Amino acid sequence: MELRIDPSTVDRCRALARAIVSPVSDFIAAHSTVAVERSVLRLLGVDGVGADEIPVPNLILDGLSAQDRSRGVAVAFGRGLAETGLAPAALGAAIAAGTVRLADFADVPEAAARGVLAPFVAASLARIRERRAEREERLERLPQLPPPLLYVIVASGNIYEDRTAAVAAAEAGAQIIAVIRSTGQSLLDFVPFGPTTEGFGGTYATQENFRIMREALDEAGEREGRYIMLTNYASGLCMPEIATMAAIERLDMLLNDSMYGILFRDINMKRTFVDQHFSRMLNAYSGIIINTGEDNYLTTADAVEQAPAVLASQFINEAFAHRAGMPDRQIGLGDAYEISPDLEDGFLYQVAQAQLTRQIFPNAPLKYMPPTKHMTGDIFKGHLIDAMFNLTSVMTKQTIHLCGMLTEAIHTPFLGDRVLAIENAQYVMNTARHFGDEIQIKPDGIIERRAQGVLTGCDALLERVAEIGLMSAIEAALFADVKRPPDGGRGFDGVFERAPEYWNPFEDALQGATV
Amino acid sequence: MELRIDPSTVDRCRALARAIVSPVSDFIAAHSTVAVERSVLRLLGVDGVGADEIPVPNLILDGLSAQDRSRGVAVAFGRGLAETGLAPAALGAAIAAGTVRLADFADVPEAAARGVLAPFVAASLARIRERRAEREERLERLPQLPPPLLYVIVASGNIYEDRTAAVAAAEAGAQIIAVIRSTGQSLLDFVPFGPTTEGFGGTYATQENFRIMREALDEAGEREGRYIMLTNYASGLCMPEIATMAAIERLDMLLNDSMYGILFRDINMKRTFVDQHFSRMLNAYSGIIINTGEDNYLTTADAVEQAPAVLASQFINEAFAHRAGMPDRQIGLGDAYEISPDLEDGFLYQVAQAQLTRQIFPNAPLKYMPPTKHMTGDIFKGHLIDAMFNLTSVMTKQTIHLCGMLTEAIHTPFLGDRVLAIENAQYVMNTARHFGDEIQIKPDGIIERRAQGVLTGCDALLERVAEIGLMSAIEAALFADVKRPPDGGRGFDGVFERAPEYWNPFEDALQGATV
Amino acid sequence: MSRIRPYGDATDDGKVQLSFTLPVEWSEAADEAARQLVGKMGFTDVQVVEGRRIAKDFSFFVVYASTAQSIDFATIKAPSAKEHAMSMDEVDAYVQESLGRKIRIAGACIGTDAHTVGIDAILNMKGYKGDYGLERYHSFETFNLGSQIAVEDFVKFAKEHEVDALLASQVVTQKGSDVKNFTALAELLEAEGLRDRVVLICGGPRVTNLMASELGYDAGFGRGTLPSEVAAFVAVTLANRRVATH
Amino acid sequence: MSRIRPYGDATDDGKVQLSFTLPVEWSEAADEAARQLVGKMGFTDVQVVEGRRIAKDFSFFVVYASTAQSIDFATIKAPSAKEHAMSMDEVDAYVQESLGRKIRIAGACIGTDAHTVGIDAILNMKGYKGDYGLERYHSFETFNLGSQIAVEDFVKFAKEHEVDALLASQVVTQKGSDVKNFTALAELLEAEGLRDRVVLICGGPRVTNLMASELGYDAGFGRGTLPSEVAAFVAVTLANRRVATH
Ligand code: B12
Ligand code: B12
Ligand SMILES: Cc1ncc(COP(=O)(O)O)c(C=O)c1O
Ligand SMILES: Cc1ncc(COP(=O)(O)O)c(C=O)c1O
Repeated sequence: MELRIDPSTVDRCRALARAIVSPVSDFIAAHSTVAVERSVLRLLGVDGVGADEIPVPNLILDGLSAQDRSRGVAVAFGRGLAETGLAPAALGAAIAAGTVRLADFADVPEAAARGVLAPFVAASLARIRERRAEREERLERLPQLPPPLLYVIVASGNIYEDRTAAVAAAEAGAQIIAVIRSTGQSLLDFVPFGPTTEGFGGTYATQENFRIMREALDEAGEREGRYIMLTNYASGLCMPEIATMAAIERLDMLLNDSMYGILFRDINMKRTFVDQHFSRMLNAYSGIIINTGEDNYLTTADAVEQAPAVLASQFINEAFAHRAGMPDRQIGLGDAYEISPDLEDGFLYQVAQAQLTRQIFPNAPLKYMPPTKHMTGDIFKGHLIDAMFNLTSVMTKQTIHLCGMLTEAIHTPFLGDRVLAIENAQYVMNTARHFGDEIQIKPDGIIERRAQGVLTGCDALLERVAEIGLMSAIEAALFADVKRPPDGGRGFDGVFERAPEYWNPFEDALQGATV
Repeated sequence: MELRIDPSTVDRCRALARAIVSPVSDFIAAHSTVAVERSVLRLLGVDGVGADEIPVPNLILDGLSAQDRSRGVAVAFGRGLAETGLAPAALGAAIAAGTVRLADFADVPEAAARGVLAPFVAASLARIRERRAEREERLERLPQLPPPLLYVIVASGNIYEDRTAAVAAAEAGAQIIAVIRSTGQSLLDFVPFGPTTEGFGGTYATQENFRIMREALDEAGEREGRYIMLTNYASGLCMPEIATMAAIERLDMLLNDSMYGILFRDINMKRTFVDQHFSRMLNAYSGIIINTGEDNYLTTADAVEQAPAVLASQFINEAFAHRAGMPDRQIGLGDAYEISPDLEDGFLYQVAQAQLTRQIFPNAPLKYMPPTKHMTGDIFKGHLIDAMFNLTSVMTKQTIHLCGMLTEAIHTPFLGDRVLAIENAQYVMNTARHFGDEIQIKPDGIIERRAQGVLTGCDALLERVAEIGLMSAIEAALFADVKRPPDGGRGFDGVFERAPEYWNPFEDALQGATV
Repeated sequence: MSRIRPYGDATDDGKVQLSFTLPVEWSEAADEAARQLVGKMGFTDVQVVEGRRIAKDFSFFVVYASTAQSIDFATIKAPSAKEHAMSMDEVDAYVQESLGRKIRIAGACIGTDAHTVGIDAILNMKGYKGDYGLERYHSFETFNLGSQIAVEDFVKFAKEHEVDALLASQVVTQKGSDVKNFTALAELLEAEGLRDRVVLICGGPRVTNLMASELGYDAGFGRGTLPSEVAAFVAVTLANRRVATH
Repeated sequence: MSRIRPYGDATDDGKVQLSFTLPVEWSEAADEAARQLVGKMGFTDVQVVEGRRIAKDFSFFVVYASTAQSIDFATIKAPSAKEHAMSMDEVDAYVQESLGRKIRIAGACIGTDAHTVGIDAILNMKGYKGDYGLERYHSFETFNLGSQIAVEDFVKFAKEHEVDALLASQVVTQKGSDVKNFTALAELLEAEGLRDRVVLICGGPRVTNLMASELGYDAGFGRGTLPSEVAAFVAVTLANRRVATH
């Protein structure tokens, strides 16, 4: 199956996306955020919470002067290490306990700070490389089934029930487990701590939850003879911190979109741009596949109309990811099956879009999201819409396949719902395994013309964005009909200009690192 | 979508089928059966039951001497009419009541008998033509939706509940309603009488039930602005009688297979061949579309292996139907979606078979039967298998589409099941309406090679059958692995040789009749 | 006869389909446990038509059974909030006539709920399923506060802008968060003495008008609501109250 | 803890999915009727997630609710007839050893049931899902009587051919016809004094071993039965009875 699309239009779109991202990258290079700095601390080994359950990295950042902050937390913290002789974790605890104040070490020479940090930085990176090697070893030993990789979510709000659900799903055939975050975690400017037993609509992304789940899935993987991947959400106010935790706990994927927070969570755009960049550098290094969030365009507006915006966003996400050093094989661009089930030939449009994405991004592990918006309490009909989605996915060779739940409109999935969803995908994908290979698309037919139209629309959109610049384009509501001012939205106060002497030891190490 | 198949093989198969049917036709021309004669009586207007609920036509036939029978019941009955001056219905009643005996009229001249019958025969045929014209008028005024025509069954065992169910289904979108017969009616050598309120696994095919349902569906059709078709089962020991009743009550379709009774109900083959012929002449005249029963090959044996037998049976059914004067547009050849849902690429094989049938019989209103054998108590999975069936049907432009029930393995359908089944078909067929037109099948790929293989297999099978003759072939278990001797099976005692002076006024009239 | 019972394929057969997961490894005993469990729920003629292992220590069942329960349909009270059917133009004319001024209306997703698509469908110009949203009505002045609006902020806004009608949306229902938030809003309005001065409406896919009245709301709108249905209700309710212009 | 309750997404939440049709025209009151009906069935937290008109005077509902019922799994008795797992060769060897002769076995679809595929799957050479049928065993002499065999004819055959084991199949279950036919067979064998001389087995998709024993059968086999499971049961049962060769 192959669509005839104009390669020069594709090239032009890619070039436009690069041009769009370029000035934003300059901005990024000149700024940092509290979340980036907190993740530097976490990388160094700082963890835990202080009074009022405030995480130690937050306490440390909150305690920095604006000037210290603008130089990067590393130097100030390094001074403390050099002076106290404590390990990073202990120093963090001491600061949290109020027994030590970083401000007191302002006089320690910068060189000393840098020197004392070096081994911790090296050890931290070595640890990440180790986790990465561990993943590779396991994948070698416990190979996954061929794609589409069945991906399901757990979201009970209790990590222990989530674990039960995840292990059951793995046994039923799931290859990737996502733990959905508790409602609105992306708006928290800190990462909660410890195991969660009471979340709303999901379970907090915490390092302990990551660990509990990783351990359970490793066991399940050994039992099943297949490595089970674990994923969570980065996008939000804590992208780099979650990327850090994920690297350490060997998550395999992360939701990480360069614009999701801006458009769909009203997070400040500058904050998001800076955060996504550092988080993706970490993701790249830790071998984590990112999943972008283009599905959100489709759930909040008309899916037929939004198709060019989805493609444009994929190009932009790709360009940002390349900037952060990600290879194509780690860039899981998103798409979703959200066209109304009542539209005549809607399936044809879906096939067109899915195949278009597949051809334009041949090496990307595409992430295909299920129908959600048009799902209703009619679980029987819902199961069928999911089946057509499953068929489209196998026909167009999507890589990461989020299984749709027949109860999507009702509740976060029950254990039994998840099994039915997996069985749906298994049945459809097996009975139609090579269908995509065995058919050709009619030249100039409905499907091909739709795909060409989407590409043309994307080209036009990117051209406009390139003209006025990405930040202004977002301000002009060119994406998802949502209007966001450059200095509005949450988390803007956490963005700051880098002082000339700004230093982030991890950024330096990661820049140009190849694994 | 088009398969490349060898037209000369198709032509040869068709010629072989004609050759196979030809000697059987000679046999048919030389014989009659009690069922044929009873239907002559019914056509004349004889109806009702006598003692022990025995239908009057049966009482009359049972009372005939072997000699009288061999001449056809018409003459003996005509003699009675001439002598008593009664109308056929009254004469039948009198015979049933024992007040009149046909044997007493042996001396009435044959010419008198023939003479008195002529107006009744003419009136009977006029009535059938009237019902046919009525159908045409209604179809004109209340056009159906385009095919695949959604067909559902009702089978509560109570004609009044069936009526409720049928009307509800029509409103939900059903275009054809089949009333399933009570268990094993095909083995009864009589047609039950009156409305049924207690059947097993279905509701008896009786003329009163036909009438009740026709009336309800005519009303529903007016309400919906679409003519709703009604269908029932002919095949069995009473094929011609049911064809008669169906003509009179304006059924639109009838299950009528030239070999079903033989293979799947152990009905004597000679009986079946003779019966199917006369019943089909009637069907042809009354504008009734027949539905053949190739699905039965697939439910009782492996569906992948049986594919050539299905095609061979379609060719034979076609040849027999042509012999009975049926135009292609009334020959609803059967096929079914019965390949195991666990088979990799099973969907591709189904598409191959369905498209092959479509191309070989371009003018036949193909009847596509749903998955049944592999349906289980897992209604969720069952609903999906039905969805893939629905997709195959719309892709390959099947005409008569029997909607699969998610509860197939559990019970005869509930009212709600039927609606879910219709909605399944509506959703899938609408979302993928023109998918079949928008794709091409890969030359020499899995699908095309499968179709070619089935055709070759069919050719070989027909060749063997032609060699040894159809009756011997059935005796040698060449069809459905079932072995039936020519003089074995039920209803053989109801087959008899025609005397030289045999006369069937309807046969004469129908022969060569064009409507 | 207004007593009704589920209908499978015959009047009063009481047929119901069930499915559930039991936390036991599958075995014939698990099937039997499912059968007995459904029996304990009061069903008869219990058929475990599917029972199978879905994972270690979990089995899934599909069951058909008959219930002897019935409902006297005549006794069901579920007054509809949708009975004042009017088109946009009719509403505009009606409001002009009966109130002679614009109705001030504010909507929000309250609590932590961020599902704005539903309330937007009611308020935004574009509307829902071809039915224009309240912003397009001449007779309404609308304020769409958006998502995750604390109940306190919503009430404060209502006070400051002297709104006539409040539209609160809740889509997330987990752990009863919808009921909690709706209740908090109603109570705060009461406490602030505002309750009687506004038309208070809730909505969301799990909302029913009955539930709304139990929570002290004037109306509740569920799945598939059209903007004009809400507009008509607000207009008629306000007209009936003949509230003097503030 | 052996008390179990349905599991939705948390231990003991008791979540069950239901669907059914009510014979009323859809309205908000119909949704409410569905809610109350499920409440009367003893469920709590009843959510009518789908309710709609499916035809004149009929509405369809999907409901999620919690049950407070639970089952003490430890008390469930459902002895399996499938515990004597043996392969074909093992059965043959076992029979040779323990009985020293062929077992004579007759199977039939009794009553008006014509669904032979199931009993054929057990008896025919070819077998089921790669497991050979009893005809292929050296240790069995099998008689497959086919479909629609009257109970009287089946018993007569058993007597005349001195069979050791009878396999009765019932696939149609409407109006309890399966139970009726199975019962008739068991009673006739009893009346004829044959019951103790044969191994009496029933099977079909709705059959359970428990139901079989309640009907006075030695075993019952349900959906998915493999021929070797039946063969092993017959062999072991006969060996245990140490019936003298006729
Ligand atoms: C789109 C969507 C999202 C989008 C929302 C985007 C947005 N800006 O609204 C995003 C991706 C952001 C999202 C996030 C989440 N979601 Co969400 N989401 C959905 C989804 C797919 C569709 C909802 C929708 O837009 N429906 C279409 C609208 C038009 O319908 P509606 O809301 O029912 O509105 C109509 C009526 O109800 C009524 N109405 C609604 N409100 C009001 C108010 C008034 C006053 C009136 C008169 C009428 C009215 O009128 C509308 C038109 O008829 C549903 C699943 C589904 N298919 O329903 C899940 C769903 C609602 N989400 C769910 C969850 C759990 C979440 C998250 C918590 C997940 C997580 N852990 O991150 C987050 C939480 C966000 C938050 N803080 O609230 C669950 C809720 C489970 C439950 N019952 O509690 C659902 C059911 C999915 C699931 N099965 O898990 N979600
Ligand atoms: C194929 C089929 C037919 C074929 C049967 C062909 C044949 N020669 O067998 C035909 C088309 C003829 C047919 C006809 C009818 N059928 Co039918 N049929 C089916 C179908 C689709 C599959 C059954 C099957 O073959 N299953 C595969 C076999 C391998 O499974 P199984 O029977 O369960 O057997 C296994 C076990 O149960 C066990 N087993 C079975 N018997 C025995 C016996 C012993 C001793 C042992 C140890 C084990 C054992 O071992 C087997 C292997 O594991 C089912 C629906 C379905 N999907 O189940 C409907 C179904 C069984 N049929 C049904 C009906 C109503 C009929 C008719 C009455 C319809 C009618 N009015 O004409 C007729 C009646 C025929 C009659 N007199 O009995 C209903 C029964 C409803 C009910 N619960 O009462 C069903 C469920 C369909 C439906 N939803 O309406 N049918
Ligand atoms: C890219 C991306 N990140 C994060 C999230 C979820 O984060 P939250 O719901 O916490 O905002 C989503 C949800 O759809 C997403 O698409
Ligand atoms: C062609 C044909 N006729 C008749 C029937 C049913 O008749 P009965 O079940 O009464 O034998 C079928 C059932 O599948 C059939 O395929």
